[in-house]
Amino acid sequence: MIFEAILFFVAAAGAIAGALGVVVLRNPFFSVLALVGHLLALAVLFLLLRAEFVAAAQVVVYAGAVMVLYVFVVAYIGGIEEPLGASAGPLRILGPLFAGVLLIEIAIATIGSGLRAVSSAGPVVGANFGSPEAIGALLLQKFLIAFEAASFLLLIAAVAAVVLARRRRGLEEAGGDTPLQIGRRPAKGPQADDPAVAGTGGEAGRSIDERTPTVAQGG
Amino acid sequence: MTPAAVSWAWLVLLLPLMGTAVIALGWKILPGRLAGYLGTLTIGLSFLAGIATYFSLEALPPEGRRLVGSAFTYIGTSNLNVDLSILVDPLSVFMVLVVTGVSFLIHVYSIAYLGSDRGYARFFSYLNFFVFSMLLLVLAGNFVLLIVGWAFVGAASYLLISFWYRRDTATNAGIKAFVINVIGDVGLVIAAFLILDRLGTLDYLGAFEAARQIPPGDPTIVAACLLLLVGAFAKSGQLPLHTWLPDAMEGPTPVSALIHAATMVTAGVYLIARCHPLFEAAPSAAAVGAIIGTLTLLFAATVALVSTDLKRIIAYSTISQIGYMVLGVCAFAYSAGMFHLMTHAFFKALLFMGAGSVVSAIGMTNGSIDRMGGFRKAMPFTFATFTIGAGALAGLPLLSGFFSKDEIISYTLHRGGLYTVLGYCAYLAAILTAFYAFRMVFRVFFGKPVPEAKELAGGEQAHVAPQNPLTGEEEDTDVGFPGPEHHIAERAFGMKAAMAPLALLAVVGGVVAIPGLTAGVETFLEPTFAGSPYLADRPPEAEQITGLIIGGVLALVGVGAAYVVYMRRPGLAGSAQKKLAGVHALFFNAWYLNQLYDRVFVRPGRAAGRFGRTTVERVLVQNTIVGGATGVVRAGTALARAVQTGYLRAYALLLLVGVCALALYFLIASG
Amino acid sequence: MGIAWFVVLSAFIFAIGAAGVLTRRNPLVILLCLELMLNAGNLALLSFARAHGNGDGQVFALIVMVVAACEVVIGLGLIVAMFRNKLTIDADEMSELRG
Amino acid sequence: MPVLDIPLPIFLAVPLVAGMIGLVAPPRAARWLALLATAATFAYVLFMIADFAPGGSGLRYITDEPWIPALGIRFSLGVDGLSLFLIALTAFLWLAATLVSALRPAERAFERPRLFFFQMGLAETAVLGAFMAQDLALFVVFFDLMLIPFYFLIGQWGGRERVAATTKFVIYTLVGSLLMLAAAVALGVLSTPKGGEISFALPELAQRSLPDGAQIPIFLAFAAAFLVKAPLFPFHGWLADAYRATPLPVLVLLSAVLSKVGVYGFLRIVLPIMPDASVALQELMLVIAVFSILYGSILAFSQDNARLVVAYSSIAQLGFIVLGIFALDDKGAQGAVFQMVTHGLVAAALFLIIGVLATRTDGSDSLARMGGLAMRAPVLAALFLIVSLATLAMPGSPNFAGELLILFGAFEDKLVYGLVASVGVVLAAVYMIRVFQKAMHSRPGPEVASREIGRADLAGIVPLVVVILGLGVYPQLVLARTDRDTTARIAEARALAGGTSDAQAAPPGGVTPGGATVPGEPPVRSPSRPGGEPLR
Repeated sequence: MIFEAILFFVAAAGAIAGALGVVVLRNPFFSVLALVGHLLALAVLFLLLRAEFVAAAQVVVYAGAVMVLYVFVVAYIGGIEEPLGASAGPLRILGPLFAGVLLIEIAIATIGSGLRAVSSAGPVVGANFGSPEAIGALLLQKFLIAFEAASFLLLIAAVAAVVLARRRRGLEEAGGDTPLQIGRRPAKGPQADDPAVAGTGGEAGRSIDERTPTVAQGG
Repeated sequence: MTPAAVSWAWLVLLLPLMGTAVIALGWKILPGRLAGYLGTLTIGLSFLAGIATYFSLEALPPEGRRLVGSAFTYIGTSNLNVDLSILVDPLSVFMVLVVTGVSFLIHVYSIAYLGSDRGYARFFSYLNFFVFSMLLLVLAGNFVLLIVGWAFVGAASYLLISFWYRRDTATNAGIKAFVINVIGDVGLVIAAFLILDRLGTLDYLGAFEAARQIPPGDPTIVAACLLLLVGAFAKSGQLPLHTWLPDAMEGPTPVSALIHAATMVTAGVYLIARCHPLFEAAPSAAAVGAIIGTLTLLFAATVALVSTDLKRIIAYSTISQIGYMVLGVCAFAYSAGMFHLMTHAFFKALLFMGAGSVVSAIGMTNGSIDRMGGFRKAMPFTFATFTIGAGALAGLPLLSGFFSKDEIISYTLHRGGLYTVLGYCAYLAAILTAFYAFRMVFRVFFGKPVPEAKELAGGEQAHVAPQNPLTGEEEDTDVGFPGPEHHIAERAFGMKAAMAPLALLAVVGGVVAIPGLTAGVETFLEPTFAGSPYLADRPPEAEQITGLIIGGVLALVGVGAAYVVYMRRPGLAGSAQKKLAGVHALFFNAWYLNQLYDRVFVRPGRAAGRFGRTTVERVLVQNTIVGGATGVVRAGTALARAVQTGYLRAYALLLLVGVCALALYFLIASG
Repeated sequence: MGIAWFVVLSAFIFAIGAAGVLTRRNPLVILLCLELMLNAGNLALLSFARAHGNGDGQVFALIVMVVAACEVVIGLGLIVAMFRNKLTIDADEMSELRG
Repeated sequence: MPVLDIPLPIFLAVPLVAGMIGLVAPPRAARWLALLATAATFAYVLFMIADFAPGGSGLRYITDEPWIPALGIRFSLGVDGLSLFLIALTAFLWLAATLVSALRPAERAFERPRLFFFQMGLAETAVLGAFMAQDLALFVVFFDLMLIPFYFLIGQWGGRERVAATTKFVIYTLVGSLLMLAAAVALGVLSTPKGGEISFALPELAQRSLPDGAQIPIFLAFAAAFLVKAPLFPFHGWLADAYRATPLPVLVLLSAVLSKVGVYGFLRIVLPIMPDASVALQELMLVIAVFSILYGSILAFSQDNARLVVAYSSIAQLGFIVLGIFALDDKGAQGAVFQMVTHGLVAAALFLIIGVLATRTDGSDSLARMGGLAMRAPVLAALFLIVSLATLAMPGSPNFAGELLILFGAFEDKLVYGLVASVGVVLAAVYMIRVFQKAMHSRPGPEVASREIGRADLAGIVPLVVVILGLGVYPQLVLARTDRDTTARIAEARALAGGTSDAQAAPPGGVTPGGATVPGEPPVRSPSRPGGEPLR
């Protein structure tokens, strides 16, 4: 028990530190790294809650794939440093204030509630609890529809990401006043003539776009 | 079976109405002067029908001489039941005869006087309509119909005053007359309600019957009578509602003669006489009427002393003479009042006709006596008739006014108390009357002839460029202005034909009621006033004859004074005017009452209108109510827009606030 | 370890994430903060699943992760598109919804 | 049994259907069709009047079908003495307005004649429906339906600044309508007894009682809707703009007919259903009425625009009508109904004449630019004169009969209000005669072209003037038919107000006030009751 408690406090401290890091660090790149740390700490907490499969998914999908995606985007648009205090006046105070209010409310609700289950460590559960086997059985039997819906959601998200991030020829012609497009106008050769070719014109961001669905589906 | 008198009375009423309709609808196809002849004919027939009514009424026993003829229900609802009914009794027949008789002569006069006017047919349709209205007024069998006739004569008067409608002075005078008459109408309406409320009916006979059951001094009846007096005073030009009558002289002279001298303005006197049971039940109201009548009598006489416009002098003398009548009927001397009403109709119509002849001789429609003089030779006929009229007005012995005026005064003195004082005031006014009556005669017909008089004596008529006599604005002679030949003087036969009978009546009209000899008016009217306790309370003959002698002497004194001032010592008037400049100004401006009303009513009314239009309407209604409503909507949308900042994070904050609030709610709700 | 500890911890993380969403202007960081909030939710879900001794909550958490992944993909796609069209990556610059 | 018993829904549909057919007919045919439909409607109304015996009462030509059974709403129509002459007025004025707009090709209506006459037909159906509805929900429907055609008629064929005017008009009326809708629903729901079926039928609602405290807010909501429509003093913000912008034939209807629907609502709905509130708020309504009389009159004589003079005079006239209604007296209510009819007639005639005048002064309604118009137009002047005198309620005109009854009704219990209102009579004389003088008399202005009235206008105005004259001579034609149904509407409220029936208060003849009041008997009108209390 002591070991569990120590582990909890260490992981909790890590999670909060990571979270604070996300919010406080100016450079988005460091924010992403802080989030990765936070996710790893959370995975530990998941393990403490006997959710082995979810913890594994957390590490592999979130901390691995999704965060890599973030890193690429940060690299693509450049790590714009943003002064922390630059946001509009009232939000700077009201945002944390209400967040704090919410925290206090939830804390009161949790601590003040008479639920015995919450104050205990939870019931004794079998070794199977939280295993891939149990989760798989639930997913494919009890929550089949939710599972299918989720997979459709992923598919749609993938298509949407392609559509969003694709460079649109029509748009460029219609509103050719952005500096980027003006720069691209004098492009020569087959790229400029053939929209399909032009659309796949090489640029750093392009590879990310194409990889997006891969990453997502990998999850 | 309708009694013959009632049938004749309906005919009296309908003939002028038919004349109006025929002339009004056929104005375009009636050739030449046919409209005038037609209008005159209907009034003549109406007069004959009136005579027939008189005889068929006389054929009935005295107690049966109050007949009601009803056509149909006019308004019948709840406790109000008003028929279209006429009351035929000696009083109404007396009025019918005076009205139709004088009207007939004035129609005859008008054919000549307005012969060249472009609104000839219109004039006669108005004039016929006036006669119809006046007959409706006097024949009405209940208060509602009385009010209808009352308003109709007001409207006819308005139309005839503003007959030359492109003259602004005339139309403004018309409006003034109309509005003051409407004030009187409203007084009558309220009075009618009080009568209905207290006496239960608006029919004359029923109401009077009920009034005799009520002990005198009942407050509702007193209030009703005072309101009746408001109506009567507005119509009869008594203080303080007289200001329209002098202005009304803007109308064509026949109109002044008919409406503003002989008939309509005496309607107030008729009303008081008609409602005598009410006034007997409210002696205090009668006293008020008598006092105001006397005040008007004196006031108007003082103004007539100094006025210079010929027609206005006569108008003020009318106001003054009606004061006599009001005094008479309010002193319960009904037959005396009605007798004076009749003789006044004769001599005053005559005076106006003569005045019309004179002003037309100087090529005008109105004129100042300062521009006249020495017309005696040029217009001998007018001179003779005008002098007779002035003599009757002054009350020179044996002329008609002599008997009628002094009968009123002796009755008033006989009533005692307050009335004694009023009677002496009336004597004072008699001197003034005689003075100003002959002031007119001396100023107009004697003295140094003016150029127009010389020309006229030589057979030439004055030719003056058409202009407004008051303002001097240039005019043309098209419709809406006087026609080209308003300077017929006395050359037209029709005018003489109208004036001669009136002159005759003004001389001999008094014979019907000479104290001790005849009592025609009194006997004839007796059935109407049968229930009156004052009927028997008449002054003894000796008193009456004494009164006559005093009155005759006073009249001669007045005339003599005028003779001295204007004939023997012509400078006296001017020097007196200089010495008494203040008094002269007061009298000349008619005691400044016009100016007072202008300050007290007209200007505040206009200011209220401006205030309403600019301030209330703009500030309160448009800005506060309309603007306020739109303002609330605007503020609401502005608030909604302010929330929509477009900043993503602001929306997120709102979301968070909402979540916090919701959580708080659940926290509180759960315990 | 009491479940309450986990729940309170998740509340902490959620509040920090919310504060981040509200205070940061870089949409990328806002997305990161959203991830924080989602993860706080996941933690709470797993805690209650443990308290109930029931696997349903874990399945739910998995689904949340799927949704989070989709959201990231769309969000990042939007950021890239924005970057291409406007070049400014600032949540406060995008206020075309202003009423 | 009536000679001709056409079901009311068919009668009601005639103008609308004619308008619809006109939409697809050739433009020339459309106007004749509209004319035919209005003429047919009017002809049938004449039958109705002929069929209605003097002194009669009660609903007739009843149609009563379930409409929305779930909500207890019925399609219930009927005609009684109260609505008979208002229906006649509507049909008559629609005929006149259609005639004038059909015969004057220069009118703006001919920009889109088919649509114009369709909207006119729709409007007529809506107004007739509102007068005939015997179900509150149906009344509300027709009341709001009226707004739609008038919105288009003003917005499309109106004069300058018509958009702003229409917007103001519509917003004002809509707010009133919404208040009324809410109040109607509340009335239906709150008056439903426990376990009873909800009903909006007017006779049923009059039977049911409202819970305490609900009457006054519901009354106020209805009053607001009706006072806006009329309009009376603080609710007249839309009036000036709308009257300036509305095309003339439509203005005739707006002023003469539409304003009456509001005050009609008081008699039909408010007084019978909410007698307690009517008594409780009687003073408020009287103050509004009297203030409207004075305010409207004072504004009327300071206006330069002839239309606005009549507009503000309408406020004053409607003030008189409301005064008569809320005097809670038989005579007052009778006078109010009669005045509704007569004011409709004179206002219509006045506006038609002002339209003629405006064509003589380059289309200007400004009095300052008129003058001397009578010179070459004696017929026009005569018609204008008659109508002006009728408007100022000169005794002998039908308006006088109405005002006399109203004033008598007001004097009966509320003497002070009556006396103040009497001042309005004098003011009416001032402003009306001023308009007449400024337009017809005086010297002509520089732009005035005095011309005799044309045939098309004569066709519209002369019948109106003839009816005005006829009613002036014989007002009993209307009064005898409206009497019983009108007094029945206010009977309950009057009883609550403590007024006794006048028929009892003064015995016939009034000579011998005798008898004693029967103690304990509710003071409900019963002409047969002997005696009465002594004269008050």
